[in-house]
Amino acid sequence: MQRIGVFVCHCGSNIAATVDVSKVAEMSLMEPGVVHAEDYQYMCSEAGQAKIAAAIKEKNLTGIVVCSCSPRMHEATFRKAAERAGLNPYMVEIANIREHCSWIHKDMEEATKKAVILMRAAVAKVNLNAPLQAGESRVTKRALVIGGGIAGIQTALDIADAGYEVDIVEKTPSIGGRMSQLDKTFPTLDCSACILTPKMVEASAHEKITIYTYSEVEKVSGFVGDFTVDIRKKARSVDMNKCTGCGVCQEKCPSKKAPSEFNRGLNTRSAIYTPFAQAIPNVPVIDREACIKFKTGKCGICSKVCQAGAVDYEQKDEIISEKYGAIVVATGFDTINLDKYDEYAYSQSKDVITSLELERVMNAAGPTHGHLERLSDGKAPKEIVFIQCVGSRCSDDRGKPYCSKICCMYTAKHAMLIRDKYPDVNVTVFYIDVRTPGKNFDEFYRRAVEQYGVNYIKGQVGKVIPQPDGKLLVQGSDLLDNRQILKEADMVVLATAIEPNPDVRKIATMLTASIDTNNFLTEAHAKLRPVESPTAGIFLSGVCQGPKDIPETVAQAGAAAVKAIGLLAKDKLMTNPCTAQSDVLLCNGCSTCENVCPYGAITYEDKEVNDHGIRETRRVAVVNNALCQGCGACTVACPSGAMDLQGFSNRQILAEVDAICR
Amino acid sequence: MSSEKKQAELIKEISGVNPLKCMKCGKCSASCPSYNEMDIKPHQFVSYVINEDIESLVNSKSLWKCLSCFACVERCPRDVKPGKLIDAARQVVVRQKDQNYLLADEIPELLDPELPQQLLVSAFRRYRR
Amino acid sequence: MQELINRAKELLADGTVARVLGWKAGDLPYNPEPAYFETEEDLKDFVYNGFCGANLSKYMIEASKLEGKTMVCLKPCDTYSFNQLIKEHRVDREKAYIVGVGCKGKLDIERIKKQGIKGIESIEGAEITDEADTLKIQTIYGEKSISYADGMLERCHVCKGKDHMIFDEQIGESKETKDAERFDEVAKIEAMSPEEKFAYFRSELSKCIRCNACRNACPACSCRKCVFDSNKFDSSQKANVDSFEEKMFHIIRAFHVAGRCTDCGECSRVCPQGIPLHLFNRKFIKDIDELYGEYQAGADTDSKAPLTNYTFEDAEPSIVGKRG
Amino acid sequence: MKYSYYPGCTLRTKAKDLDVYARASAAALGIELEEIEDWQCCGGVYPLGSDEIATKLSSVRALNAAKEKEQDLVTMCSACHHVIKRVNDDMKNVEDIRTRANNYMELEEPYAGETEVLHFLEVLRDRVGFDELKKKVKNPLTGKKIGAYYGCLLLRPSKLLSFDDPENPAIIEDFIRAIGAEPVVYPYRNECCGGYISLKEKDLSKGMCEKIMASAEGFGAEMLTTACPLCLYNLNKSTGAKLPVVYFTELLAEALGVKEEVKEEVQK
Amino acid sequence: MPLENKEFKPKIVAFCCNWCSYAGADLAGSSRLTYPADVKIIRVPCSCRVNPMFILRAFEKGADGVIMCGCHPGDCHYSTGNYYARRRMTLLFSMLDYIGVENGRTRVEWVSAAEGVKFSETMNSFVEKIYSLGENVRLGDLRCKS
Repeated sequence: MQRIGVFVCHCGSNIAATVDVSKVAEMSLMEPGVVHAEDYQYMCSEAGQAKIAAAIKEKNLTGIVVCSCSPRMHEATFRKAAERAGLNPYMVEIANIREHCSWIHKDMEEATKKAVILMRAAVAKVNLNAPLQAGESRVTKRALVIGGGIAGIQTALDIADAGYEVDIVEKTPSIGGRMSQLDKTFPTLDCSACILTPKMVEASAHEKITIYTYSEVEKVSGFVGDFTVDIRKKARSVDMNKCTGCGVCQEKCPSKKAPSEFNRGLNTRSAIYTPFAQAIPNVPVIDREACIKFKTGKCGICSKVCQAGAVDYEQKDEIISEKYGAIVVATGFDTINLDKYDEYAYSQSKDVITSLELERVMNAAGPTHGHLERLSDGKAPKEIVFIQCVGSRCSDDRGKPYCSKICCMYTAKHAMLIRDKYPDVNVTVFYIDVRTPGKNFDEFYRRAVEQYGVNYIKGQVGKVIPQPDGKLLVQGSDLLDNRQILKEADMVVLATAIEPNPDVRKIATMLTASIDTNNFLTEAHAKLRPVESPTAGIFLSGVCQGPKDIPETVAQAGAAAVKAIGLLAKDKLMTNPCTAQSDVLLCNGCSTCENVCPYGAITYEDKEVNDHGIRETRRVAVVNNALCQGCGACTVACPSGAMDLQGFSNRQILAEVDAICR
Repeated sequence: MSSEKKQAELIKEISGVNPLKCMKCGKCSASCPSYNEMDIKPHQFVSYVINEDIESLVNSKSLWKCLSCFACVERCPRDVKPGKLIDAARQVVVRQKDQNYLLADEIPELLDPELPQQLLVSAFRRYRR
Repeated sequence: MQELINRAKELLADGTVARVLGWKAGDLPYNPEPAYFETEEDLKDFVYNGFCGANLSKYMIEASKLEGKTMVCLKPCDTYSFNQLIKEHRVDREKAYIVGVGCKGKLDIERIKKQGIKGIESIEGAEITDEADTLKIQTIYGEKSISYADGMLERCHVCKGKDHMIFDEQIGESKETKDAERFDEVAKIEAMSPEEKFAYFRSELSKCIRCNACRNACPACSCRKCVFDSNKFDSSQKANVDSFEEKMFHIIRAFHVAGRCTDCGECSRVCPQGIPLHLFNRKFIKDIDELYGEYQAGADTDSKAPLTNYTFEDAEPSIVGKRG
Repeated sequence: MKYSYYPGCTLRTKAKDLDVYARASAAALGIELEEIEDWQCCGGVYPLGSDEIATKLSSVRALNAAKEKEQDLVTMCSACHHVIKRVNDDMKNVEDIRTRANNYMELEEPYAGETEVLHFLEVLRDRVGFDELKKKVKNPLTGKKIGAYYGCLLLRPSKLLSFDDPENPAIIEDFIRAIGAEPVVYPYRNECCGGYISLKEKDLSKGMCEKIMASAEGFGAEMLTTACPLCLYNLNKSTGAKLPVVYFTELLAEALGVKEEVKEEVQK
Repeated sequence: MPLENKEFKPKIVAFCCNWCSYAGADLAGSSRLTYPADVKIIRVPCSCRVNPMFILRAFEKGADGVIMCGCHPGDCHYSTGNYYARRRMTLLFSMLDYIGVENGRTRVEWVSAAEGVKFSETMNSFVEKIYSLGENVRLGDLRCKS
């Protein structure tokens, strides 16, 4: 028989306001095995933990139940407290009477009743708990960063500077990401390339960093400290070691009609290409879909003009398999597809563009060489309208329910840059709210209004109406003046919502990292563990976790790096002892459990058994506790009940069921 | 429940609209082809219902200027459907006794030889009990 | 039958097998029972006729532990079970010499008795060599005759086929017996209203006496120790304490053999209370076929079983309500 | 191809041309349109209150008639299409309306939105196929610059009608191309003409129509085509037929070479 | 909630996966999204840990409804657990339906850690369903209570 102590937390008034905590403590004394019960203001506090320790010692407790917040919050805290008092940490169970009770129920009587039942279930379970010992597993001292934008580069640099090996996997031919496409950055208006390129160069030159561009993560197995990842290095068709980056191949390539990804399809590039001048590595790839040689077998000009003999049409995809201790996801974002927003005439007029396209238009390396002009006729615009919140803050399935966060600031930036460079161009911004929290942000926006005379109108645009003469009639609301506005413009710029890179779904599935309804990766805790995934060993960097601007991204990238370093710095990790175990006498040796184990943790051995006096050799299941992660799939697959899960045993769960249904 | 509150609830029920979803972006008013004819603008309908000022709403000219073209419904980013609120408010009016907006004796003068039946039929449904 | 005995003698004589697993006559003309024969002498008691319905595959679990090979007589449907047991590592293929015996349908004495035939003294027409057309039955009330098909077990009317899935040699001819659709009975129940379904199963299951005959006969139900006998689920035998457990027993038993049950029909054949237990197993088979693609347990020894397999597009559990 | 057909009130009187040309074209394309027996007027506008049942019943009757024949239901008039399609959606997805409507109807088997409602344009696009249609054209209307006028009823609310992109539709343009003419895309083609209020607010709807006409003309349209009798009337009436407005079925009949055969019937 | 059922307080057991729906329930809690107190949650490491025995046992002991929540297909923390759970529960529910137990008493929902709203909505609708079905007489009958 266990000697159980029950500790009921008030959590200030969080629990005590709706649950009669002393009643819960009192009722617990009627449960089998309970020899001690008390309630206290804050069980998780130093004083609360001391109370638990004292009771364990004084009353010789063999198990404790803490009725408090979610075990996801403080299970570890109470386990440690118990351990310090000499109790096996796995003799602790939590009854979640805050998130699952006091916070969602209003009626005190009802909530108290429920809390008592939750307490009973936990007591019933702990009655069947057994002490467990955590095992150890090794840590591979190498990190993987998925995505080579500013988030991935910064994370990799920080980890590498701490002395650990880092690999960056980047899908496109060059690192640099979205930031490389930007012309200027807010709120200081530095040139984006000028601050990004040194970082790119630093990463590529760092002796601890290996960069795999034009590569994708193909398969992930293992667990925290010991992941095995297959990386597909796509055939570049150019030998990285031989190429000198002279660029002649790109000049001579006769196929020049592929849309340039870097310039958002606003102009074209050659079939053999580096995405942009400062690309790292400065080695082109052949776009096999566009290449004449690959399509028809004829051509081969690039190979002929390459003095280094680097062009290799026979090159094949290569799979690299590498082990990592930690993985950082930094897959970034894209703008949403605007097909469902045709009221803005994006698909009908070349002069309606997205803000990211405007970045390219304003950039000296862009399709217009930095001249602000209409893409339809090359004429200089006189009147530009910006529309905010295109697809953001939208509760239907056309757009995204969240605020994209960066648009208010970059629109102010664009407006300011245009007014600065082309003072005779009128700029109007239609906004719903201007959101500029951040250091020097609101000042920046006010400068756009006060110093540069940008015309901000509160109200959304209903329709952009292309006119026969090529102008665009913008029909919008002015909610403050209560009038409908018809404004003739030469160009319309849409502050298009951003969304996580669509590839992140696939990657999250491989990593078994959870993802929210908007495809942003979920944090382990929204406030307290914002750069960690709930899946151990997976860290989050940049917009893959939620919309953010460059300074925030860089800050988060550093934070993710620190978390990864904290993991890599350990030699050994404690493993979860809640693993499966097979009862040798009940095992049929049927292999069903082996078939459902996702970790290959179950093997079969011929073992000598003594079954009530009968000695025989039997084929029985053996669980490798280092590999088992404790999902329990095998326990249900096993018809005889031989396979059970420690910490969540059949009898423990049934005891909870019984306690709840009592 | 006050009668104003009751009517506000009725409008919400008939229209199936939750006015609290509105974020006041003004896209409805930006889309409305009848905007200039309206005294209460489409985006304001929502606050009249929230503030339970149904009296002003049902006496508003806007009720009869709305084309029911659903441009606002289609484009509303918050699924508020101001057009449906207006339809519902109009229903609240015509469901009351002697509140038909279209009177039987004014019909002959409105007719012309090419007028399609459906205009008359729909007007009856829109304007009369 | 003589052909079987001759072959058994040869195999024992040349040392290919150490024993023969077959049948010997029982105390009544219609209840032969499984038996081991180790010498030529023993074989004089060997019988094989239409009443030899038992599925001998399960006996091979124990026989696999014995020294030397065992010759075992398996009907076509028994070979599915044998395959399934190979797949689950419960029998040793090397320890078995499988004689695939032809099948003309197996007889159900309960069914014969139900046709008013009582006081049976002897039965003619049930030998494996017979045409399996008519049964002539001598009773204390005189001779009666019924068609062979009318005396057959339910499972033979929905026979999976007369091919042996695994064998070392084949003896005897088979005759097609299938004249009904396997899932018709299940479909009939599915079409009932919830009230009717419930009433039907309540009346059937209330007959259960928890004698465990079904469990003992079932080749899939071969756990060393049944969960209902162990303390792993706090569910060890509590007969007559809680009648829900009996219902739970049959649902869980069916669930535990789902995807493994070959539909051999032994459960219903051996039930002393005449409960159509195969309707549970067959329901799972029907669901599996419809939801996850046709699957016949025991047709091979290496395919993935439906409950240890999945696809991304699998039906959601809510389909149960939607199918109506 | 056999369909149940719901013509609607106006097609029997003021919009005979929409109906007659449609039937003639359908016959030429091998499509059988079986008119539903004893159909009743749909009411011309979708009931304004989500709590109304009686006003939806005529649509339910038509839908159920098609269901009993196991046919899809084809509509010709935009307003009928709009009303019937939305009522069908109610019957399919709104439990309360379905239950109440079925209680009124007392059908042998309750109706639950089983019928598929197709506008004739959708039949041409999805069942015949515009490529097939093109092959059957005898008199291509080569050189004609035609603006499609969609109006509001066919497109919105797009989630329920799922007819085409509500902001940038293409079905009538594709149709115009299939019959050999040149479509003119202009931004006001999905803006409302104010048809519903043209009885009482003539000036307002006039303003709308003028905008539409001017935009179409500006982009080079020589004529407009529509599927809606209300729009046709309103555009003609309010702008004094600045550009001719015809039903799409008339163009279709002309292209298929069957217009002359039935011309008399229209003028009767 | 139907008023005529005021007397009836159902017992509802929810098996929730530690990685998704349990956290979803936590999020519902911290967002103060209410659902009836009749729901009691049992934490399991994965939906694939839920044995049909647990569900039948709950019914045996008097539960009126049992719901299981797991990660969305494709998002299982252990890669594949919810796929097995999905097949198991589909077959089990089908069997219960087959023996005449009201289908509405069992449910599976996929609720992620981020879906606090969905968690609360799911529980509200499930509880409402159980209220409409009333006391679990049929399985109660199996228990020979009546």
